[in-house]
Amino acid sequence: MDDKDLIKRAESELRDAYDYDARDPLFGLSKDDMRGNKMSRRTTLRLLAAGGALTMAQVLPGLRPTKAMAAAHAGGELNCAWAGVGEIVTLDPAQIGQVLQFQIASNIYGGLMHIDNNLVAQGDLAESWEVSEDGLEYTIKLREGVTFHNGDAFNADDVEFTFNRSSDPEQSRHSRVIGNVAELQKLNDFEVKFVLKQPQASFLTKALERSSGRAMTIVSRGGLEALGLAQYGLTPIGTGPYQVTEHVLGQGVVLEKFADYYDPERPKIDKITIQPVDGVEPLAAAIEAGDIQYVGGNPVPTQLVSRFESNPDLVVDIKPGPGFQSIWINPWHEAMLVTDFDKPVEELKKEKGFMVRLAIAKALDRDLFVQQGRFGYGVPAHGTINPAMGYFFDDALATASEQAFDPEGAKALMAEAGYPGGAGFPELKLQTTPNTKRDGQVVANILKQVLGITVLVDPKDFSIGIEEFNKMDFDLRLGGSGGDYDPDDGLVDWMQTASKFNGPDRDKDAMPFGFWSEAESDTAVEAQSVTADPAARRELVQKANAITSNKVACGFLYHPVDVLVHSTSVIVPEDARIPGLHELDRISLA
Amino acid sequence: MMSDISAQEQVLDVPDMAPPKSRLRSAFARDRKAQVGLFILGFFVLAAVFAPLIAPFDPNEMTLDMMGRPSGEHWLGTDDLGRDLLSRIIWGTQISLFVGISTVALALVAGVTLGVVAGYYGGWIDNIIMRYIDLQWAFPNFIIAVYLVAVFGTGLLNVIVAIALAFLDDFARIARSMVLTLKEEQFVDAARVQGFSDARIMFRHILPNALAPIIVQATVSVSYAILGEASLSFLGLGVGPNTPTWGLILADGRSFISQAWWLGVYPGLAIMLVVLSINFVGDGLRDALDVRDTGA
Amino acid sequence: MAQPFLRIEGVSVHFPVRKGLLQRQVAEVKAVENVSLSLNRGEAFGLVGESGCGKTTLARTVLRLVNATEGAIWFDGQNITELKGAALAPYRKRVAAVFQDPFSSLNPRMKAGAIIAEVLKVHQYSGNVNARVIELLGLCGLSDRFADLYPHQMSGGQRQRVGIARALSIEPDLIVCDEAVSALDVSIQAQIINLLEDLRVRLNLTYLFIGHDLSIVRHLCDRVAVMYLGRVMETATSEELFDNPQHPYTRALIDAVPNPDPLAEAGREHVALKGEVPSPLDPPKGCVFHPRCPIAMEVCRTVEPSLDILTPGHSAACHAASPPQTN
Amino acid sequence: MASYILRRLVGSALVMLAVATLVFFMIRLVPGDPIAAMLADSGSPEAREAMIRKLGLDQPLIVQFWKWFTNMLQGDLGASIYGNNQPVTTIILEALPRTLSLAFLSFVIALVIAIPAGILSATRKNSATDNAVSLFAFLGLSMPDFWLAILLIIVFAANLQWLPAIGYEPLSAGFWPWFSHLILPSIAIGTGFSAIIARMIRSSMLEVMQADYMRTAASKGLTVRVQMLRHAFPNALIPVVTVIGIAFALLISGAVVVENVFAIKGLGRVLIQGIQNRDYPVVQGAVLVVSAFFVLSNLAVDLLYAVIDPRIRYS
Repeated sequence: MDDKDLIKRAESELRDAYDYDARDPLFGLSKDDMRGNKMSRRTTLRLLAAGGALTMAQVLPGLRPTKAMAAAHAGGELNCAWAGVGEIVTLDPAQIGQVLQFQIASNIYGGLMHIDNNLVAQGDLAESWEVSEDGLEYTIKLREGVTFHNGDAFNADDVEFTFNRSSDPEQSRHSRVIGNVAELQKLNDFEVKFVLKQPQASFLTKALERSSGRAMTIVSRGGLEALGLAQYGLTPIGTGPYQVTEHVLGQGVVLEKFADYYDPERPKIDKITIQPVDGVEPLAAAIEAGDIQYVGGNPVPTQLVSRFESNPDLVVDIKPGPGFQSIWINPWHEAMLVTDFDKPVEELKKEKGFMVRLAIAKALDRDLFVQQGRFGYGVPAHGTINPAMGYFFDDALATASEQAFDPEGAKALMAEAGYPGGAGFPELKLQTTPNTKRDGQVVANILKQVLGITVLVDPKDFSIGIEEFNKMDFDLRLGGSGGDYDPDDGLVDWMQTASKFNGPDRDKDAMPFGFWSEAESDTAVEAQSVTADPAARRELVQKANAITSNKVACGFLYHPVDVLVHSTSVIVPEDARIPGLHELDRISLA
Repeated sequence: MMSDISAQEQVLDVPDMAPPKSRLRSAFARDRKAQVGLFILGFFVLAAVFAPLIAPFDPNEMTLDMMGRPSGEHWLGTDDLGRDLLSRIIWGTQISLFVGISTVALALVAGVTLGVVAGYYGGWIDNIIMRYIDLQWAFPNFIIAVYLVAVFGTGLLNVIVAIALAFLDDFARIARSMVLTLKEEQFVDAARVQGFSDARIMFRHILPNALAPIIVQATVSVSYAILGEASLSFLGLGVGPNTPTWGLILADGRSFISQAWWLGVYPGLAIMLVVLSINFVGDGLRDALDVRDTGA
Repeated sequence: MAQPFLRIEGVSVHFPVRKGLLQRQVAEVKAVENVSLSLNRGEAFGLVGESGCGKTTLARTVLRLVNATEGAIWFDGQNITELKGAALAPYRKRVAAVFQDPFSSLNPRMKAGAIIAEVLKVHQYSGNVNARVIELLGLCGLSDRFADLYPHQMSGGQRQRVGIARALSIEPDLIVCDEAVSALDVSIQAQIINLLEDLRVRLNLTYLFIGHDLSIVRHLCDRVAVMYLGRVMETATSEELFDNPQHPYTRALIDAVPNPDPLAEAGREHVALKGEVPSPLDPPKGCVFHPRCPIAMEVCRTVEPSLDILTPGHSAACHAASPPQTN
Repeated sequence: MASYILRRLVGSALVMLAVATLVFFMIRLVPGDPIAAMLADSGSPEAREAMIRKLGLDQPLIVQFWKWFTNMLQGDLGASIYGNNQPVTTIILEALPRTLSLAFLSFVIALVIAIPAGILSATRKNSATDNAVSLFAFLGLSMPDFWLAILLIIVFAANLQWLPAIGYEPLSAGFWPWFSHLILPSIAIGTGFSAIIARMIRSSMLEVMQADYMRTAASKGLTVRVQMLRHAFPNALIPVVTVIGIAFALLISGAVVVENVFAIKGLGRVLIQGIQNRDYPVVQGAVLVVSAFFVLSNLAVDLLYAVIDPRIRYS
């Protein structure tokens, strides 16, 4: 099948997935579609669409690396590096706050559901499930004969225990994830029923998912009791394909094949050592020396990518990354003051503060930035909607947006605002994290070159930076989002007046909103969340996206790419390539 | 009857008791190592002073010639952002030497003042100051500096103050022990009898006589301060990303050195040469001023 | 009788000895114990005794370098033991000192001229400082080239002259000479003694002269006090003391002075003192001198003798002291 | 002697108490909000409240201090704010063998280099060997340890691929895994230290060689080698002992940076990460332990000094 056919098929599948009445609790599916032990592709796509989690990228099978792969066999040992981190602080689902942690935990625990490489939820410890007509009751039949690593048998009590633990904010950070559950009923030892407060299409894919969901990742009662909370965080007991045999903070995690895993086909590799590696050169040295055969954790530093690509012993697999990075511009800063975005752009353009904002955004030479800052690995951004979202991504925005790169226009705006050539403009601080300092320097240089203004890069530890960002105590800040698979992730989390990142700790008397508030885009963002029709939703998404771009909610900078690096001796099958996750139980050694 | 009470008019001529300055000069004239040190140091000082004139490029000017090999245009190559490494190192000399010297100047003034006051007055003042110094003695200097930068935040001034505070106890200790000895000298009694103020006695009479070991300590401390700044910058606790310092150039280059060895080699070499030359000079001073090696 | 120029009245100086973790005071060194003396204006008063007898501490008390534990010192009608800070300045301006060690008493980092000039400047001398420095040096027999010399470029005698010039610079009334010549060669000593004598006459100075060399004290001083273990044993005019010593300790000291005539010296018999000076931490009971005294009696072990006036101007603290013989 | 030891012990304990107090309040001056950092992804106010309550951060500072202080006296240093609240004692006990292994190996390397170098340069004073040793010593003193660390990684790990670039293996995993992970960082730290010891051995050997008993030894017709090794060297070691105290400071300081380069989670890295994360209990614990080591090693050196050198007496 060539690419054209692929895309055609994907488009029709997408249309079909979204073709239902938004008020229909079963999303155009019959009861039969919803029950069973494996959902059809159509059912899962439709569920995803209803949950707001379906994108073009998921419908399209990923591009495979071209290097030849040797034949796989079971057994052997694998050394992994977890990049950009000094230690794996916790593996307790209730406490996990970082992607790089649940990347590992997902291989240790079972959950009721687990997404596959199409980001569609499949039964894990749930053998089959049924949804009531009103979409409020999920009856789940549990897999029998599953044991925990410590030998305890898994049953409905464990589901109940996990649910109670995750519902308690004192014990878990993820109580919000299952906030829509009114009640969990144990029907018998291997059957439970979730009663929801209101229909939730994403219930299976988000709330019950074992890796990113975390709330219903099944923990072991016996294990917690025997080990204590602190030790459980290091060497947890789960029902997953791998068990932790050793974990010393700062030294790494040793995973060994769990012999009694319910799927006899998995895992394939006997022993996996995961070593946290902070620092670029040690990572490169370890990979090139062959000490490390697989890299997980934080994204591989971009300066190494081309070098790894030219290494015949390594496989580098690049996919569009689901995220965006921006220059956040404080509208309450005197020189960039905008107190009200609810005006037509032409009107806004008459305000000095807005002129400066727009000038900064217009001055961002995103191509140069990607080339210099990201060594060519990245995509210029003009909104939160990223190319991984395929269908929703707006190619035209790159030229149509008010904030499209335009050095002359930017200079003119600065001059009009009273700062010709940057003269008289105050020095600004650009807050970054220590890791994004370099990106900040490139941005500062671009702003200096184009606008003649002085921007000082100010790297701050994340703990300080986030505090200042939440308080709206910054001039400019470099930051953004990752793991955005759906328009909601970027728009709802960042681009609404009520967004959770929109200056939650600011002085609310002095600053009625955080970095951004605009009625028209608020309405569009809310509408797209509940709009099922893909074309209509795309229109709303792109409308909101365009408003945030034109009125400069921030200066959008770039979308990252997702890079997987491993040795040619490691075989990563198609079904193990879930963006952002590492299915260690499906990979094998040549 | 003035004649019979007048002294011999002959002035004693004792060559080995020449004034300290010329003693120093003659000691240095014999010390090859110290000469080499002074020469290298002079070279770097000139580079620092004339940085704007001799640096071939703007040290912060980025180009797309990233990680360019050393060439006729860029003698030491370019860094990961396409900036000229030579120019950055030349400008870095300015900052590194400034940090080294101003840190020690600050530590010296504060530490010596504390030490002199403690030693001169004794009693409860001495007790308070020395308990504080003991407390500081309980931490390795570098740990103190790391901690203080964390408290104050990064930046040139903060780094200088943090390192200076970390070094303060060394100067205080040396000054105090010198004062305790010198306090017993009769010229101090003489000064008190003449009604000189305590400040005048401490700083005009006692201190100048206590300078030799303090100068030696100061020299050595400059090198430690330069290394300290480099280490702090390396940990991301340094002067800040907008100022090229050697430690920062190394820290920034750290992620690229296997692709661009020059980023790892030259700034380190600059640090080493300057520290080496300061150590040479310090060693010469130690010999010339006859100060015992404290080892620290 | 006119009020004495300097009156030392029952002065004691004790130094605490601290030990242990809490630095508790465990003992006291009684360096000076209940000493009373008076000096008249224009007089040269000698204070003699072995080293460690407290004479230097007493001198330092007079100079307010140490504080008296008890008692008072009156200078020209004013109690100077109470003065502090700025109130002390007028006293400092009238009292100067010449120290024992000419090597240590001059700041090695300063030229002679600067050393003297500094005093003038601190006391806000109104005239031409440089000229005054030259004048003072000249007064002490040093030519003006000495102003540009560092102490280590001068001989001991020259340095001591600088020290004297410095003392004179404030035009003092009282000069305390603490062993001012003992560190010098004999020939230089004579020069300095002559200088001091000459200056006293010319400038109407009062001297408190501390020394252990009895012959120098006898030559220079009008009156003398003998100290032992912090106490005054005997005081009298020079002539009286040396001709008619009443205290066995004074006699032993005088006896120890070698006769300048070697022949006479050879045939002379010494009354050697037994034992060592006891520790001032724990002075003997009764008369502090009794363990070493050749004529100690039973009473000496228990009762401390008071400093009784034997004849006008001659006092001694000895149970065995006899009234003056009248030949 | 006993009262001297007691006095020093009590004094050290007082210093430690003061350190503890200072550290507790100082870290709270550091700007930054650990809770915000931790909950950045969920951002729910009730989770935040719960977290603050759980960590006791809602109580008055003085109450927090008293709790921490009294627990500390019982050996409980509290728990990390992050993850599953690992006890700080556990974190430190895990880090300690790494730092101590590193310190020990660095020390051995330093001695292996410094002793022959120091003896050689002393016995052949002013020779080419002496000059070479002296130059080496100066270079060792002048080279930033982290720079050396990077160069070592480039040469031995990346290019020659003889040794692992990063990480740590405990001794229980076998000698070679332990040794191969530690050798590069140990060289990075030990080189500067060996320079100091070599200089010290040289100068104290020279001093000892001029002493009377050396002349006696020479007059007895002992060979130069025997003179050096049996008589001069042991006596020359005395001042070197003081360096061991300084060694700890150097090793800890060096370890902070070098552990960072080699991704070894020793005490130094625990401290730096604690500071970066604003993990108050961890920073408090780590600083306390570092300074305890420092104070105690100084104390040990003073006492050792008294044992080695019979001339020194303490009352």
